[in-house]
Amino acid sequence: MSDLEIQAGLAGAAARRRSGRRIAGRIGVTEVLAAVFALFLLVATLAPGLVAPGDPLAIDPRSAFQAPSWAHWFGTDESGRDVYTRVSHGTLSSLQIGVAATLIGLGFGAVLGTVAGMLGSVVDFTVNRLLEVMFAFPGLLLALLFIMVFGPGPATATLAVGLATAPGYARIIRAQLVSVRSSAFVEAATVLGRSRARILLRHILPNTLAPLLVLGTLGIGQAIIWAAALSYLGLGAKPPAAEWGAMLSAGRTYLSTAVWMSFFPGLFVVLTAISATVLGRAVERRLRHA
Amino acid sequence: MSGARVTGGGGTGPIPTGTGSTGTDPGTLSGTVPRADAAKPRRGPALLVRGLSVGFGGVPGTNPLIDDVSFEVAPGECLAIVGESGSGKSLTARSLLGLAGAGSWLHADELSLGGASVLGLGEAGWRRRRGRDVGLVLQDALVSLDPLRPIGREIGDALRLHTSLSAGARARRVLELLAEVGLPDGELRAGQRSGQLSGGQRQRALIAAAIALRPPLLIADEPTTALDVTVQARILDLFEELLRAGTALVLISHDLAVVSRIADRVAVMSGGRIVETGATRALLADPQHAETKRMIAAVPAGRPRGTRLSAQDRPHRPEPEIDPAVLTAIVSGSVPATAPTSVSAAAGRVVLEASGLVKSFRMPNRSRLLAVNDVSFTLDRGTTLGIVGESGSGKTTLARLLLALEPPDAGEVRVLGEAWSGVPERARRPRRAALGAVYQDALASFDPRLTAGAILRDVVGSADQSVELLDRVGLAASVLGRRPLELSGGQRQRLGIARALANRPQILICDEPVSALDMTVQAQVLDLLDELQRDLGLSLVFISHDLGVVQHVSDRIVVIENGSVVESGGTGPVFAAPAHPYTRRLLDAVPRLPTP
Amino acid sequence: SPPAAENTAPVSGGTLTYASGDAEPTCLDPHVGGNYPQALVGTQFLESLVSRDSAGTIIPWLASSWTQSADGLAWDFTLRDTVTFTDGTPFDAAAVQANLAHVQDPKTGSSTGYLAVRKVVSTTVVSPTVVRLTLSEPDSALLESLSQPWLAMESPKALARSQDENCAAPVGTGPFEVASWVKQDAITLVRNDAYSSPPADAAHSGPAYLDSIVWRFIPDSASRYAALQSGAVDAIDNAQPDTIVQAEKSGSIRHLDAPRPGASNRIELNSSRAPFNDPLVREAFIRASDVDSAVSSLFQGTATRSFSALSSIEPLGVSRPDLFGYDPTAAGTLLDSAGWTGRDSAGYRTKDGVRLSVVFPVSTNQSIPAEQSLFEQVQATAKTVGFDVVLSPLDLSAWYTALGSNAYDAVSAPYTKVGPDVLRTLFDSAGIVPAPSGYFANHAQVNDPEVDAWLTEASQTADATRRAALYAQAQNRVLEGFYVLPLYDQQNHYLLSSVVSGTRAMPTVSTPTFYDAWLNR
Amino acid sequence: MRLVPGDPAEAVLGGPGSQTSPEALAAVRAQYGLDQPIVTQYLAELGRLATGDLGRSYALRVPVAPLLLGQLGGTLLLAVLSLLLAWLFAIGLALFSTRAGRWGRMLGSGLEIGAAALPHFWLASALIVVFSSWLGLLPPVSTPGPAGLVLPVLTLAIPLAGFLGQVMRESMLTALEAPFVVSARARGESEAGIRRVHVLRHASLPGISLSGWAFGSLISGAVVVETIFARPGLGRTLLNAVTVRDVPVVIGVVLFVAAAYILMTLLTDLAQRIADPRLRRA
Ligand SMILES: Nc1ncnc2c1ncn2[C@@H]1O[C@H](COP(=O)(O)OP(=O)(O)OP(=O)(O)O)[C@@H](O)[C@H]1O
Ligand SMILES: Nc1ncnc2c1ncn2[C@@H]1O[C@H](COP(=O)(O)OP(=O)(O)OP(=O)(O)O)[C@@H](O)[C@H]1O
Ligand SMILES: [Mg+2]
Ligand SMILES: [Mg+2]
Repeated sequence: MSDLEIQAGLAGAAARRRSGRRIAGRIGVTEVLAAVFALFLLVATLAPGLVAPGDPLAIDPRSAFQAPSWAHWFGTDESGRDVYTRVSHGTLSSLQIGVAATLIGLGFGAVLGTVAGMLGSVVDFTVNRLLEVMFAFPGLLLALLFIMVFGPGPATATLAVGLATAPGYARIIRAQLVSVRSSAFVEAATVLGRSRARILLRHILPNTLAPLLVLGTLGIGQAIIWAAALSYLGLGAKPPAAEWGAMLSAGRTYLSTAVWMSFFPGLFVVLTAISATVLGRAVERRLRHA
Repeated sequence: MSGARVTGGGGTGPIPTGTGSTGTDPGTLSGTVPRADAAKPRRGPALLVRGLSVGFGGVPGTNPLIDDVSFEVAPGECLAIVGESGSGKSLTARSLLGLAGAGSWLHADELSLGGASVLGLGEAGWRRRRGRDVGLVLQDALVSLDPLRPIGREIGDALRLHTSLSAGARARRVLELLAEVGLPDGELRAGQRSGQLSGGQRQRALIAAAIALRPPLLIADEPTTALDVTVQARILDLFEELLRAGTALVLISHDLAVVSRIADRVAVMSGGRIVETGATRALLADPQHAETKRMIAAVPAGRPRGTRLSAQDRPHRPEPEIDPAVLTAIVSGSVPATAPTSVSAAAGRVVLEASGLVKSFRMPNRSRLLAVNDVSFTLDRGTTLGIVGESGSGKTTLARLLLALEPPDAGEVRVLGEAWSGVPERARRPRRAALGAVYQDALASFDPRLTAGAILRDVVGSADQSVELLDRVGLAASVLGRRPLELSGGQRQRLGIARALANRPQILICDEPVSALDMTVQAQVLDLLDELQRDLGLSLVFISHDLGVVQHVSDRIVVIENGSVVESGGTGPVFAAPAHPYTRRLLDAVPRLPTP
Repeated sequence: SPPAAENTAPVSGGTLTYASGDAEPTCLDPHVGGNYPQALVGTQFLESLVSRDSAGTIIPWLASSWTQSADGLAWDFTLRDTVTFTDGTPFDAAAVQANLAHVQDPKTGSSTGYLAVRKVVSTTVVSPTVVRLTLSEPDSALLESLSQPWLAMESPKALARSQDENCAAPVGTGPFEVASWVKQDAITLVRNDAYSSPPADAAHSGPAYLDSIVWRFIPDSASRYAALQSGAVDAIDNAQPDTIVQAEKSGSIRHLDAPRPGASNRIELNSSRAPFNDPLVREAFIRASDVDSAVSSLFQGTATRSFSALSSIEPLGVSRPDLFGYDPTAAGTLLDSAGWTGRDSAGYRTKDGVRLSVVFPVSTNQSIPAEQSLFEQVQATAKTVGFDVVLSPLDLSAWYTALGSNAYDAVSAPYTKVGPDVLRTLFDSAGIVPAPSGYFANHAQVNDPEVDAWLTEASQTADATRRAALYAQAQNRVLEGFYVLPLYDQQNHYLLSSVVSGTRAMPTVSTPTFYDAWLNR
Repeated sequence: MRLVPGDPAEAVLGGPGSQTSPEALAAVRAQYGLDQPIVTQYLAELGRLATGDLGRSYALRVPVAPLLLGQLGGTLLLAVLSLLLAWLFAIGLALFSTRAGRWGRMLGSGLEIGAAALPHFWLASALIVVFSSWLGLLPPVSTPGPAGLVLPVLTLAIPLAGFLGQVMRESMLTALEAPFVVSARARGESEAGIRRVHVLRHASLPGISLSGWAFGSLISGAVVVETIFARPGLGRTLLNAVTVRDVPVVIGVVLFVAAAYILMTLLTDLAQRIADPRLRRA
């Protein structure tokens, strides 16, 4: 089990139950809010200047440690930098880490899972044991190990989180593949005289990989939290980079006198994770009833 | 409608306060049949329903799913409610206990149990009556017992809730109940959980739980549908005993044969209304309403090959012709001598041959299970071979061997005279077109991502041909753009047949093609298969556990028990004079409409 | 600022909980390795031969007096004769001999202490109460070195145990002794009831007031301060500037500001490679850095700007405010004349197509958060002039490696040592040659024979005036050469709950001592 | 494990404000065999591990096995308490949100999704600010009494409760719609009785099977929580060891956690068997 497998399971369960209530198509308030926030993040990623025109690195020692106000929505930090500007501009690097880690996790997971599910039982057995062994180490531990070997930094943190999440993806994909491979419609295709390659390409792979979009959306939230945790522990992105985890870590020093410095970056991590979950479930529901 | 309104009859509504078990004398419950006579002295019917309407959501009173239904049941009487799937039978049953479901509304002019009105009862009031004044056996028997609790507890629940009996006394009563419903070894059974019981045993445990307090009224929703004929017969015996003891019974079923055996009166439901009521025999012999006629016509049991079971044209629903002679035949269960001969007369050449097929599976405890044991038969061109047997007897495994989805451990399958099993898939692939398959679970047999059009185009290559095929199976071209999930059960099965036909096969293997369908749709599909066989000269292997269906469609029949063939031969002779005790047992258990 | 005068008389008893933000020592014996966390806790149970008063004068402690031979090569220390270690072993000349031998034994793995007594070639027991140190060359810093906690005296009997045992519970003569050490959790110190050897500047004599001290490690500064606020601990170190300001306002928490001796905190500019091999560029960088604004905004008045290579508590420090003013215009002119006239697309200066980059590895273990922020501000102000300051936060060993491979242009490394002799460590060209480990101390890579000669002479002369003049000469040369950008004194702030009275920092290396402390709960 | 730049000998001697002498470094290298070729070091390490010897910590100068045994207790206590509390929260939330109306249900599921998205480090800060700095109710660090456990346990339990709560609510809703529940209602069972007798047990099954995962995630969380709340334990030891590249300790922690994880999985299996009789057959 991994956070991801639980998330995926929940998304599936919720979608299944909702279908019975015939409100699958309805878009709830939560989904709208999540989408709005995701839109904000998208703009902040592509054109941060649109949501926050300032320079995230511009210092102004005279206006350091200012509490949130109209001039500085999220307050200012120890060097007088505007926290809102930094959080907005930090979206790119924070999401980059989350997205890249998720892609790495998905990629490795898809390859491992497919290999395990496709090839003979010997390989499957081996890969399965391997995944189980990897699971004996909680994700963050795995990431820490990786960082110890390759040294800290944003790149290794990304890779570490990606690798740490890969077993989760691999197991879901393998399970999906096994169930698709033994499904009635694949047998039906055999009875119709389809070739193995054609069955693989036309039926098995598309049906196996279809959940990847949902998985990725669900996984991104957790990946961002993990990456932020690594930055927080000083093993990921480093200040003055406007990355959320690094900002949080820097802001924690001033926790007792300038709460806003760590509150807002953390809030963005939380909101991102929440909206990823909500949107992931909405996508799952859509796909299931498309 | 002036009736009282009960909202949120299901579990999630507010629970009014003020409970308290009144009027229950534990003393009278300690006997073997504590309330057997308690119901008799009561005046009036055990159940009286007048102008009942039930619906969900929206404005109460609009879009009812149950519309102005009225009936009554006297003590010791059995009323059967029949009707097609979705007509509102189960909803009616649940509404009688105030369990219509979350978000439901209910109107009735009168609704009373044992002469006492239950309209306007609060949740607490309902709780006092449920299980004591009325028992309910749910439709989904296999999952209606908590899999985590011993059945003894489940059965004892009503006693725990409504009496002040001690745990020991309850346990003793549970043992009595188990014995009553025909589950011997009560002490052992009471400790088992539903997962450790067979379907029939579960159904009986469920009935025991419902009658624990001897409620004057028992409502049983499709109590035999999921069961083998042999088990079904035993359950009906149990009901008859209860009726004799004075219990009023509302039996819900779509199976007219079952109904005819035990019901005193029948109410036919359609679209949420009761369209016809009457004494069982009279109603079956002389159906008035079109729906009733259609239902009777759809019964395949005892209907000769080639007889139409369904109406030609669904939208107008003209009444299918019921020749009085045929009706007599149905009712007596014999195949009339005048049965039209099938195309089998023109047949003769063997297209499919199984010889000495053996297949075994390794069980978790390392022993081997012989699923198919030395099965041999031949299928002649243009004929239908029926394969029957109880659940788990190896029918599906046999079908998979025929389709070469699995290699046999021993024996051989030959198709059109050439070796079929034991050759590499590569060699078989070009010849696969000769063999089509129709599955019980049509939905699962389609790639969920593909539309009906894509599914057919995958096989035939062109859109025109797809439309032609659809036409052949009686589907409109409009379904082409839809995914399997968006089709009805009957449409899915037709699409499955269309796909099977696309390769122009000579042989069609059908594994339970109609068991998931309701009677009316089943009739249409059976008619379609019959028609296709006639037009295209198809040879069919027809697998089913439903003897009635097999009897109707087959020229020859193979009966298997535990993987072995116990009897085979022409359908008529086998049904008329079964040689093997197992076949006899199967046939004896099939309920039949009584002779008028 | 020492705690406000107490009106009430000291009370005996109670347990004080101290929370340190420094790393937990790996060994409690400061002879082994030798770092500040060891000094902090060691101060509570170990004592040195001499101490230093707040004016910087060396005062007696375990040694009651000392004499130096005319050639400066032999020192005789007369020891207090009533002192015993907490394991009952008497403190005598043989004990001193054993201690120096322990420090100089390579198997001990001493770093700080080892370097401080490098010139000591032998130790002789003259009498039970007189010990003689023989030096290879005169050492004017010897007394200052011996005052440091890394050369504290331990029981020879205890030193004879295995290193593991001695690391877990070193035995000294101090007011407390180590009762237990649960790794990763806390060290428990209990009172030495037989204590009799306070330094000359202590506030009382006899045993300490506190029954015991629980010495905890709380690396997270926010948790540490919150723990103090909530009363879970009574004293913390490494207090953040903002919390100091808040605490000073609160009234329930007192602030003990005790800058460390030795070098001031400074940015050292690597003069061995471009661009800082050009004095003009070094000066330009210094002029381009707005340190004043940064210090006042980040330290909020808890630190004062330094213009010296030495800590403000070093009497021989030379302060040159004239050299280190913020003047971006002058910086620009300097860069122009140094040939850095081009600008690239990002706005940084270039010369021959090469960007004016300053690689600045920052040790996350050694630089407090406010200091890292200060570097960020220096980065931002220097950018306006055209410097591309590349800050790379590194953990300790990666940081050492970056320095060892000469892959840096600017660096900031603290160096704590009693006395001005630290200048020799930092600016003598001998310090450029990396040790086999890659470690070296002359990060600015000052390679000036005159400076070498002045510092060597200063370290040997017994003439105090001559010594002061030589150190001043050397400091002026280094400061005028713009090799370093002084920032402020090495920060060392303690916050104490108001229930704690009588705590002071030792004037040696500014570690707190709880000998005079008592609790008023 | 020697790809990182930096010399482990520095890790042994390093520390804030330390000054290392070449002699000391040489001594340390010899002591830990770091002067040997890397292959030799690896072989030696493997040889040691094979004989069950976890070696000595570079940085802490103690044998790894007793060190970690000493740290295990604190982490286990934290993990077990957090797991229990998370269970309580999850059951409470699930019960609440399946009983409440539409808004209560939305609130419940919102709380659960939100809780599951809370990073430990942020939650810990928030709890410290509110309960220690503002209200002064609870100490932010471990104390001799149980008070010091409250915040760390809350920090670990809340996000976990978010996950468990969602899973339990899903299975509770499924169970509440199950035919056997309708059957129980038809026998006259009350809503409270239905939850007590039928639903809770079904809802807890997936929760139990998740406990192995939960334990792993608690160990991950312990890295952050033990550091922030200054608690002794494996997580803090691991983080320290990683930052100074104390290889023997890291390997030791990994082995310990793997062992604890396997034990936990076995316990989970056992608990599942006890709770779900369907698993007892075969
Ligand atoms: N809880 C509910 N909410 C909304 N609609 C419902 C609910 N329960 C039943 N219905 C609808 O009421 C109608 C009658 O359903 P019911 O289950 O009574 O049919 P049935 O006659 O028992 O069919 P079957 O033979 O398939 O069991 C159906 O259209 C069904 O979709
Ligand atoms: N792949 C398999 N592995 C192990 N046992 C199997 C497998 N497939 C079928 N069996 C077993 O073989 C026996 C026959 O199964 P089969 O599915 O053929 O029965 P069936 O007659 O089709 O039953 P039903 O009417 O319930 O569909 C059963 O006991 C079943 O459990
Ligand atoms: Mg029904
Ligand atoms: Mg079957």
